[in-house]
Amino acid sequence: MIYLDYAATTPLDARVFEAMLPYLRPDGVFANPASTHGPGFKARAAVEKARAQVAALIGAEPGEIVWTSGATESNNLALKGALEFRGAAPASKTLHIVTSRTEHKCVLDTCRYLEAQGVSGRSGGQPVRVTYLKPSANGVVTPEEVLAALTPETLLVSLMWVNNEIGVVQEVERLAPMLRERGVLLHVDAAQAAGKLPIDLGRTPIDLLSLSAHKVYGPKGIGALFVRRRPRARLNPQMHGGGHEQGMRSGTLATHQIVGMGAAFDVARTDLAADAAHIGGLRDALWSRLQALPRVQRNGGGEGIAIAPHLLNVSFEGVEGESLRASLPELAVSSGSACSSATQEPSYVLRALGRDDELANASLRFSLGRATTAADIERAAGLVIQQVQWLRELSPLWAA
Amino acid sequence: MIYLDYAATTPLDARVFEAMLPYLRPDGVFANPASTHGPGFKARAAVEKARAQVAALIGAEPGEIVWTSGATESNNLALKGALEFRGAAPASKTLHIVTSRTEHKCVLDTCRYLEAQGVSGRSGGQPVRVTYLKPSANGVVTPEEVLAALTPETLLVSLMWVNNEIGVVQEVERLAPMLRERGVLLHVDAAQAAGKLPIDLGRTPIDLLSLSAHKVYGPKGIGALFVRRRPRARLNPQMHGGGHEQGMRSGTLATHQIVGMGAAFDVARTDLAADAAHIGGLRDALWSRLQALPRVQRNGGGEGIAIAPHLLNVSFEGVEGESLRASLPELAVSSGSACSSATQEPSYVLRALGRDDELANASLRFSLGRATTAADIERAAGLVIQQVQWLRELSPLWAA
Amino acid sequence: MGGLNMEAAEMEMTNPFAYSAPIWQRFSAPFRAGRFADGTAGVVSGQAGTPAARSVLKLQLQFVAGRVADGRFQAYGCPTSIAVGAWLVEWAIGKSAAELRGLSLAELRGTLEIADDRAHCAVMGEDAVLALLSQYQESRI
Amino acid sequence: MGGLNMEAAEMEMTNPFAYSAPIWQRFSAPFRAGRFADGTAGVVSGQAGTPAARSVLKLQLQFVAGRVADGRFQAYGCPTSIAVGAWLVEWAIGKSAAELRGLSLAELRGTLEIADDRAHCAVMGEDAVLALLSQYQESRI
Ligand SMILES: Cc1ncc(COP(=O)(O)O)c(C=O)c1O
Ligand SMILES: Cc1ncc(COP(=O)(O)O)c(C=O)c1O
Repeated sequence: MIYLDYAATTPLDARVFEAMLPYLRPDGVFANPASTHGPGFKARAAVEKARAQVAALIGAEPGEIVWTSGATESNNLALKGALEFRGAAPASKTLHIVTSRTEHKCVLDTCRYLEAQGVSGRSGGQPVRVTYLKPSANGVVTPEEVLAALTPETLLVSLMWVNNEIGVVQEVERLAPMLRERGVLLHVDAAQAAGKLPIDLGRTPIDLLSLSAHKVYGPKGIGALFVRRRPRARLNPQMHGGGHEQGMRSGTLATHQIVGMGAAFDVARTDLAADAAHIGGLRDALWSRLQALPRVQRNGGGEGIAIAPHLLNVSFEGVEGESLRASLPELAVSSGSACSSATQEPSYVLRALGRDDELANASLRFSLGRATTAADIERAAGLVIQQVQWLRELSPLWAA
Repeated sequence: MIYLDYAATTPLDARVFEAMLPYLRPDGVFANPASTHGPGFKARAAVEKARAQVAALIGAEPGEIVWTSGATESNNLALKGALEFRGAAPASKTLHIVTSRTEHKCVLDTCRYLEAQGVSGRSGGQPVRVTYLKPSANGVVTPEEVLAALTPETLLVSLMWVNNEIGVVQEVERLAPMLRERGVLLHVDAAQAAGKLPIDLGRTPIDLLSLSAHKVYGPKGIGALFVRRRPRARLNPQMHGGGHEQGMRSGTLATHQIVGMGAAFDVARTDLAADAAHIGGLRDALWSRLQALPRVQRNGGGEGIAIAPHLLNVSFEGVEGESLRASLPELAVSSGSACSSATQEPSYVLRALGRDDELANASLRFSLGRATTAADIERAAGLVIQQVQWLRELSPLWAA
Repeated sequence: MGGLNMEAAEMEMTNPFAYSAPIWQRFSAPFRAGRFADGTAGVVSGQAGTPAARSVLKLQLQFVAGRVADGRFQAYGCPTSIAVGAWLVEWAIGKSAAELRGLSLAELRGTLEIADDRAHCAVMGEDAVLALLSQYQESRI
Repeated sequence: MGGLNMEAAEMEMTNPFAYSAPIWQRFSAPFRAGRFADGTAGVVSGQAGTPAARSVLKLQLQFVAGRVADGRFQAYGCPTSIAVGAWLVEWAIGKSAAELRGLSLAELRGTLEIADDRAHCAVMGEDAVLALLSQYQESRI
């Protein structure tokens, strides 16, 4: 089995696994980090160390990191929390969000929910309106397009840094100061960017930024939301309870998970450049090899468009998607995101880029990782080429 | 260090740790359970096995288990989800909840949030009213008291099975059919009940029931909500995204965490009776020993009132709480719940039972677990007796 | 997987998608895929399905003395539709046109264990056979 | 922890609550806790604080020839207030009443490293000394 689905999730890095063990072992540091006794303080110290490690990768302060159960929760918290906080203010006009059609489902679904429900508040509900920007065929939504969509009611822009299906890098670093100037909040889903690209929130005035550990060789089920302190981004909590995490997110802190995320982000910081070189190099090699096939199209990117090093999305003309995937059982790849692959619908991201249903369906997302080898790539490319050729030959419609 | 804070959190059971390892190891089963490829299906199978294990402990069907990040999230989802679902119906009257003053903070905070914000919906917001029943001095809220609080607007009753500070067992088994008859939903926070008492949802018509793994020797950061299928309890999701968990809770499933919860609940099912006998026996021994001290009071319970086997809450007259705790650094115990111990405020649960601030503050919650030994109890009792005597001697107010 | 000469056991192992065994087997190693050389004597074709529906099946049967002596199929579509093509050719060999007319959708679905949500693949197979038979009628081989 | 004769290192280890070292040390092993036997010659007392505020401190100093020869304290309250009692007795020994009057809150807080949120414990200590001095005045030992 060749695993090329690192964008869906990664294995634990061995260093992360080792870091977690002392907090998982039956005889380890297991106390509740909120407990005020020796073992509790010890757990708390581990949580705070991890907070600093996560902050360090993105140029933030530890106090700006709020633990969540993953980027899905971070995105939900950022959007709902910011709108609800603002909704509590007297002004009762519509709240407006600008986002793009190629965001992750958890952003889009949250937006749709907000559109449908509005935001509740003491003074009754407040309606929410959302603009879903259509990217160009290359996958990019330019800062200028975002600015053009702003209205006086726009409270927040949500734009992902790196798209999880095609890897396109949005120009959030250029966008951020423009929005800051205009007093509009910027939320960035960086689940696929962290550990792949340098991120420095000390220089880039993003207000809210979502992170997930399991995309960065950390454990599944833990994530974080960066909430800027200066100027302070204000949120209403979405999980109520004991008032953990400065009141922004209640629930017992999962020490081993948090320690794992910290270790993963620490490793990512150390290895960032080496990882990018290694993974990006193999990704480019894979794309070169696949071009031995006629009529293959790379999805996203193009002249002057940055693509994250771990992603390659290719459409294969003349083959049907389900058979393509079924013909590659030794290859763990994905069509679209893991979330939507169960539904077998063609990727909404590729369709937003203008691909027709058929071609969107006949696409594979290859995502590479730390453990990927040149031999993996060679073998994967060989299999794909062989199977695409075979399926094309089998097709009564194919004319080479 | 003697750990007597199992109600705050437990270590992993060795069997749980072993069960988790294959899903954590860098070379283990790490794929995204939502991915439609071989490794993904393998992860998915582990998730479904765990779902059946959790269901088995509480007499539910696997399809009635929704994974969450813990009981805090389960409680939030149950309350907000049920109200929001009902709020979407045309009737625009007030929604009424009945709960008790001694619920966990995450239930109380969620209720306060709902009171403040109401429930949003297409047709504007709907107000929410909450009745907080005061328990008797023994900690009990009787089914009759709950019934007396119902109004035609009551949508839901939320009552915890076992209180996390005093261990009092509420008569939810008697209450459930009464509410079913009246068409009122029953949500039960069973975070401290699962694995401690037999639970059979096949016989007890509870609609929604919250669970947490880390109170039952499973990992922190994973929990579940039981959502009854027949008759179907309907919820609006509170975490939007890829539509995992039948659309009720989005977010990548954390396989290792889920496997850990499954294993923990499986062990709890096997060991339930033995655990209760062992732990309850030691708890009773501790209480006997502590009564060597004059003027100590047990909090909660009394004639005919069941107390979960793992909990003992005692107030020590004549000593100041902070010094009492500081004088026992070898003892990991808690005053009140872990969540509120940081604030150093006297327990709201003990105050709801009628204890004054001073006595509430001079209380210790001893919670015992699988690894607790008779020697631990002997030593803990000795230390507590010694230090209480010492602090009383030191006090200019104490007259023995 | 025409190009991968896998053993049955290995094939099973590599069917993670829960296709039925008869579908997976024919999809993985379809016999008689392809088409006859142009001008091969006695060959009649039939095609069904549309590219828009992402399913097209083309059958070719070679009649010798009124009976199917050999056959080929081509398919564009999901594994089930490919398996339908492979099975139909296999099934057709040795039969007369009249016997081909007796194709039972129930048998086709039963043999390949085609689930309800893929019933259209079986129907496409039947359509292809019917199209072939009407060409056979015309060509009066 | 009167009853636990712990070594300093072990004491440190068991101070998980981040009390300052001088507070923790005096709380863990307070010298001169208790009170003089009734009728002991030359003993003057001073008390401050209230049970409602969960802090009461009682000092007893034994004056011999105008100077403090020995002392005792009792406290009901947090570790900081207990440490304040222990420190005051220690500090008082050898001093005259006039010198006791020179008690500096800043020195008390500085020596024990009392944080702002516990400043009231230091104030209670000062109040207890003042109460004692006024009793001393009255008793004119
Ligand atoms: C861009 C992006 N955002 C959000 C998520 C959701 O993250 P999580 O799985 O941690 O909930 C993912 C991955 O699933 C992602 O790729
Ligand atoms: C009764 C009760 N409910 C809810 C919770 C919260 O559970 P979790 O820590 O899994 O969020 C706890 C423990 O913290 C609890 O004891």
